[in-house]
Amino acid sequence: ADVSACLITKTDTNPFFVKMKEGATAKAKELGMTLKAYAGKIDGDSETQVAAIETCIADGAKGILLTASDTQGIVPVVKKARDAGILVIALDTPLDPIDAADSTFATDNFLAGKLIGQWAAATLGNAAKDAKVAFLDLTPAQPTVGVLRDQGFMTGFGMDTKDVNKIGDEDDPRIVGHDVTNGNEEGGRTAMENLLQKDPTINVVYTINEPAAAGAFQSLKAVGREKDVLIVSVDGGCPGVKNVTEGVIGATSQQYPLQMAALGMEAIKKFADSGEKPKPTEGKNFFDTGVSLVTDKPASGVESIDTKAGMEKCWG
Amino acid sequence: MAQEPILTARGLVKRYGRVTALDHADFDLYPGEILAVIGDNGAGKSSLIKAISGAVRPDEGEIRLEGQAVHFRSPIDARKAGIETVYQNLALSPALSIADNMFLGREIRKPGFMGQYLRKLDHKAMEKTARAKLTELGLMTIQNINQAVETLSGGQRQGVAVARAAAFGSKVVIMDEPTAALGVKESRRVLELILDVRSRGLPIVLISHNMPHVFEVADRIHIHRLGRRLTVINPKEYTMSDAVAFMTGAKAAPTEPVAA
Amino acid sequence: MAQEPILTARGLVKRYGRVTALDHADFDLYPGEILAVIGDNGAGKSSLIKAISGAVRPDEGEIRLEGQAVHFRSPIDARKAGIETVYQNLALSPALSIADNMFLGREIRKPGFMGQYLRKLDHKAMEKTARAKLTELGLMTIQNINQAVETLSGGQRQGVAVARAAAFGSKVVIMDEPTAALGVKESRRVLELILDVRSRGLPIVLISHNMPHVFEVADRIHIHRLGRRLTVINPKEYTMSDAVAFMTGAKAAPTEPVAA
Amino acid sequence: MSEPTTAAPHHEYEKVLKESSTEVASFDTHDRTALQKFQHFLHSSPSAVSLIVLVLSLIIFGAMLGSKFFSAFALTLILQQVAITGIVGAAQTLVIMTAGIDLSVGAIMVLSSVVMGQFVFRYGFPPSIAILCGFALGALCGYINGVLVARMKLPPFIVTLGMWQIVLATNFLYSANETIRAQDIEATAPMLQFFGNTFRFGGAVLTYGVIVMVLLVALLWYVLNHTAWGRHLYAVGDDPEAAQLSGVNVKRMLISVYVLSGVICALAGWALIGRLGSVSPTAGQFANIESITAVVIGGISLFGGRGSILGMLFGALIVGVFSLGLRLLGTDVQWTYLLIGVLIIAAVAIDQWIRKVAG
Amino acid sequence: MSEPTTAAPHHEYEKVLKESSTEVASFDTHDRTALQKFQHFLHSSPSAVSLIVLVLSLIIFGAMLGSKFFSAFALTLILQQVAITGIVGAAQTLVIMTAGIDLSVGAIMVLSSVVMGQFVFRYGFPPSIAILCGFALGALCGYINGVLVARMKLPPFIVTLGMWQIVLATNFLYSANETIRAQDIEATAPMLQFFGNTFRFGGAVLTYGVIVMVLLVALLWYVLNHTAWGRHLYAVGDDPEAAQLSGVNVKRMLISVYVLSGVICALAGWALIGRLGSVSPTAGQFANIESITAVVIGGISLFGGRGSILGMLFGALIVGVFSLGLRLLGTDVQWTYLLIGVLIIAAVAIDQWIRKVAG
Ligand SMILES: Nc1ncnc2c1ncn2[C@@H]1O[C@H](COP(=O)(O)OP(=O)(O)OP(=O)(O)O)[C@@H](O)[C@H]1O
Ligand SMILES: Nc1ncnc2c1ncn2[C@@H]1O[C@H](COP(=O)(O)OP(=O)(O)OP(=O)(O)O)[C@@H](O)[C@H]1O
Ligand SMILES: [Mg+2]
Ligand SMILES: [Mg+2]
Repeated sequence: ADVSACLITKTDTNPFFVKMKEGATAKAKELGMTLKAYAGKIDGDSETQVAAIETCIADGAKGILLTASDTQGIVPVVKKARDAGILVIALDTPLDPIDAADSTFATDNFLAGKLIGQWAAATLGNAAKDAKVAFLDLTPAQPTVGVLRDQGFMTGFGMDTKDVNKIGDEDDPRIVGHDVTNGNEEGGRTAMENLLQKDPTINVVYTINEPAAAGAFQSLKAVGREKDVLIVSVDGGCPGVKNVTEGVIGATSQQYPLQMAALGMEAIKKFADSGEKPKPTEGKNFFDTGVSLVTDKPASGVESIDTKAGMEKCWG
Repeated sequence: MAQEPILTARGLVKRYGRVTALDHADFDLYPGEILAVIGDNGAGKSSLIKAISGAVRPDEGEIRLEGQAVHFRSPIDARKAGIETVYQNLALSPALSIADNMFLGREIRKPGFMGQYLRKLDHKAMEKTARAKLTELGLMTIQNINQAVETLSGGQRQGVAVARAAAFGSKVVIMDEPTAALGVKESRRVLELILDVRSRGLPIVLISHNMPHVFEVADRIHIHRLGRRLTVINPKEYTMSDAVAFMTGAKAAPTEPVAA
Repeated sequence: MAQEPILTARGLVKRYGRVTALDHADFDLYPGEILAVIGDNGAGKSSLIKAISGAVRPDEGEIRLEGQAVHFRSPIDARKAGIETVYQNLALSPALSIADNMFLGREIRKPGFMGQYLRKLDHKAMEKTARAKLTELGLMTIQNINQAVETLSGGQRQGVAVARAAAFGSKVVIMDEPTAALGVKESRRVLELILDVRSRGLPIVLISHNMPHVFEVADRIHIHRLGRRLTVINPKEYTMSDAVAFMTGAKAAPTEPVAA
Repeated sequence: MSEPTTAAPHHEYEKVLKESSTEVASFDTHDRTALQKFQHFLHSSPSAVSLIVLVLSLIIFGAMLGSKFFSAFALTLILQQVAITGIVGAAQTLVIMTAGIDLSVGAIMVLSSVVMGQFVFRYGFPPSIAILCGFALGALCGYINGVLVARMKLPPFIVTLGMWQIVLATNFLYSANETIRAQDIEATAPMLQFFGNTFRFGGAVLTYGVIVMVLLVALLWYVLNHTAWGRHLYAVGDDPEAAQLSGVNVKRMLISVYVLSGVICALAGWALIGRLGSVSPTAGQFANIESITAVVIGGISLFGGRGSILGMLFGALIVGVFSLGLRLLGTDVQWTYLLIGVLIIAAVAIDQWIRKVAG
Repeated sequence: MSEPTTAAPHHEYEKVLKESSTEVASFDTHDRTALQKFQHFLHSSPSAVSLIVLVLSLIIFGAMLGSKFFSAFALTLILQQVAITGIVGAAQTLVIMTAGIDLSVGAIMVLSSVVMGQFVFRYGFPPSIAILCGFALGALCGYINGVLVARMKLPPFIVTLGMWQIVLATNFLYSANETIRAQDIEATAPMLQFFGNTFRFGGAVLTYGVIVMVLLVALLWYVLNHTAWGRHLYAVGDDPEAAQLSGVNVKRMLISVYVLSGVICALAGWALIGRLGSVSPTAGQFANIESITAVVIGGISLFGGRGSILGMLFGALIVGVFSLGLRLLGTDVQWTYLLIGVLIIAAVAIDQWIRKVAG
């Protein structure tokens, strides 16, 4: 009869997840499914996600789309859901281990970081080896997305990441420091101020997402350095892409949450109809929904799209 | 006496949940007199004066001041109408200074621009007046008018509360057991103060359990029992034994309340 | 009299910040007597009995009970030693029942397994005893021993506090102004209770500002002034005027404290 | 000493007292309306209001959602979902009954669970010892709170606010933000997941965590109502000075309450491992708010000395019922938060109204 | 009525009072030690402790970090970073001085800023009107808090806990989580960013936000100390019943305090737009904790009636100095949280100590 699905996101306050929910809702309507959306209270709130999965089991859902806050911690309850015959698809963030979910539709966050790292290095050219880089990360708890993007950037920029699962153990002299932003403007501004005070010669800023980048830009503007610092970011939301157009952000790695959600919904529909589970992308252990670098200043050796194309695919 | 009462209450009722603290209580206060109110614990004496002074709103009944019906919604209204009260628990703010406490709710502002537009208080003027009032009443020697009230002894606090009422009461001064916790010496001072206030022409309502004190200073005695006025007696016509007998129900009271 | 004092204190000192509440105060209580303690407000009477009953720890000085030096660290210690106190502010827990209050800190447990291992209280037994004590003391008619204390009138509360002290005191009973807020009738009851307790052979310390009451019941009167014992007088040898004069410093006191 | 006969009253007037009437003030005797009787009932049984709200909300959601909600499975699911809140709420109840508040419960819970996990996986302790260490840690944190509150007389709000930050920071520094995976725990130290075990009858699924929560609340109910310690706790919350003077060792009581609170938080930490399977240093961030919400909706006074621990349990269940019910209805999560906010205010407003009217 | 002459005392013994001594209890007159004098000074000036801590921490970090920290630029940067906390802290101070607490300050701030932004961008209001609407909203939220606290006599903690959830949920539902970009605001409604404007002299950079914070605190200091309203606020916090009986309209005072708190939160919301450039519904999540922390470290009593608003400002600055200093030292953020936790407890412990010793 009626196919019902659940979408569980980390929060319902981050535009990224809001768009994901919109995409899923639109697709559900198109396919005639019912969709219930849940979210944690803040990033890192795993218990609410556990409760949400349990609710989906009680609700008799056919499938769950999940962006996990705690990729390891959530595994037992995901297993419970799968045991109850529910298709669990990890969206955006792979579980740990990745095969804990039936399937994963995700951006390669490491690649997203790597792309902006490469672009920044290529844009600076020779100056890259004397660059002063500031890292504006997510939260003190170092969630996996944050780690992947951060360490991806370092890899792309040509820094030694040491333990690739840990932020802050590097000793590359070009790293001015890491600070946390909570992924919003407020945190971005304060973190940027702190790092600028630590070293006023910063000329590259890695940011976890575009709101943090916007905050960092305000801070640079306040000291009159908005023109000579390169800000790179990840997300590809419409305000973010607009900021790339206007030169606030140099380049951003665009993800496709709407697509992730839509693909996920289709997979659930298919599973409900035929019992068939989605297959991962060739050569990867997850279904890659793709990431593209958006910039108006393409750098050689790094594939990118311009902001016009970016605006067409942006999500909020 | 042909004089009209300055303050009257008729048929006051106040219920607290299942307790009826006032049960159609009447009350009359004549100009220039000291009216004592006596009664057992829980008879409703404090409730009566709280109703009269606006601290609680009676459920029924009416209050008249100088013949005009009044409806006090708070002690502020009563104070504006000239009724000053010393409550059983004193009602002082411990952390504020003596001067602040005396002028609470009737602060003096600076003259001119500062006072009118910036509403700046005239601390100096208030301190001066407070010191003058305390000295005038000869009540006690307080070194520093800016001392916080919490640093004063019980007797000194009682003094401040009484002085405040005596200084600002323009029509009626009410005192609820002003000497309950006081020593012999301190009690005597308060009694003298009460007589002092009367000699300035103000009528006073005095609640007390101390019969000798009551018979010493009162012009009339209002006997309260089971939430209502039982009778009013003239202390010159009855003995303390009579009063206590009426108050505790040991003897039937004279039915007709006597006038002052 | 050749008897040894049951409770003595020597050289008690207690300072509160810059105030010296007790300034080398002495104290003696003899078996079976009613000892009244009188003094001005702030003379240090409450501080004295708090020191004796373990409610505050004196900075200096020593206390002896039946000749043994004692160091009470809390009222619990004093109670264990047989000293029961009615404090000026009663010290009852409003939300607990009368029975709970009477047995606070000395609850009765059920016999057998439940009581010993599960530490279950014997509510029945406590209620029974509480009712018996209140009735025995003929103090008042309380309908329901499980009533919360906050629902009682001031006089009833005072009764519960006094009954508790009278019921459990095995060596000494101390009462700090037990009649301050009470009416004529209620005060009389408390005085009768005090005499009652003495007739059971227990000595009592009574703090009061009411001279007639003091002279009525006391065997000896301890006069406290400026933080120390001024003198001890026999009420049969001195008049109230003398006592008040000593207490307020109007007359020099007899230098040698009289024995009981 | 001369034994005097009963002394004569000094004042002549006191002689008349013998004849004094024994009448007492008359109360209104008019029959009470049904509403007033109901109010009186509510007033005399502090957890009745929350129980009624709980039953009503069960009925309403049951009517709206049918068997999806009103099934053994869904109802026991609610129990599972509130188990942690219920256990932490029990700790919070004890502290709030002493007129305090414990903002550090969530942090202590998480740090205890991290210690239990890391002591096994980092240092290779046997699980039973590691669990004991977790409990010891909870007790220690509680002890520090207790000493600061009882001996140094600092306000509980501030002490536990500071403690919260300290413990949480310690948690992140110590754990290095590392989650211990469920699979590893299952393989090495299944004892840590003890409270995750379930037994079922029919559709009902009860975890050991649920059982321990119910047992804990029952035990504390017994202790609060039938032991001296419990009566003393009420007395301390009611008026600490009066309690001290009438023979309660207030400092020791307060310290014991905070220590017990810490121990219960450690228990919650253990149960948390059972619920999540894994040990996650980021868990339990809302345990403070949730436990306080449960206590408040359960009708326990923040001023101390009043209320029943059963009310807390009902309060937690009410939140659980609303959360699950609204989720199953598919409303936006934010509406749930909004409703719980309204519920909190409504709960105290009703409580206040009952107190006022029933007097 | 017969005017009686001064009545004679009934009791014989009262006649002796005329001769009674006027001696007063002797105080210890031994010279006070320097430490005691210092304690007395601290006791008589409530914000002195926090000022001293502030200066000390400036000196220590300055010594460790040199000109990186001890420059006009860095010091004014701290001011910029604490501007929002300082403004919200002013609101919190007023509420806490009435012995309340306002957990909804952060939520009201954010919702106000969202309303200011959305009214321009969604409905096309002129910025000035939109800002007025934001202020009106802040006042409304404060008014609801105030009515619930003052008229329904509900505990402030619970009222504002509920309000917090309600306002925050409303914020997310209304804003649909959409950020308004700084560039758009700059183009359409630069007035919203008013408080982001700066002026500089030398290395020092002051935003209008910093200026308004300082002016606000100065204004409130004047109001609290030199107007009747301020004295009444202290009286209400001290003992509301006594204040009521001695002529303060306590309900009106409480409502006015909560309304003012709401209005100040709206001001903070406006200043927040200035600081962030953009309007972000996810901002201000820590404003509650931060403002309470500033108040507590500033030596303002949670029991009401005591403390100075200047202390709050120093408290906020202390947190700012520590945060920046520790960041510049390169320590893990968690150490900052840990230290602030310790600082909170230490602040009240010192306060308690001073009170105890200075008596
Ligand atoms: N706020 C209140 N709530 C409930 N009951 C109250 C309240 N105030 C007074 N009562 C009750 O009303 C009755 C009358 O109290 P009231 O204080 O007027 O007596 P009183 O004559 O002043 O006694 P006392 O001589 O002890 O001061 C008492 O039974 C008292 O318990
Ligand atoms: N806890 C305290 N803190 C500070 N000062 C105190 C404290 N307790 C008592 N004092 C001071 O000690 C002195 C003696 O107080 P105490 O209560 O012993 O007097 P008292 O003789 O019982 O007076 P009263 O007859 O008014 O009850 C007073 O000056 C009082 O202000
Ligand atoms: Mg009274
Ligand atoms: Mg005393």
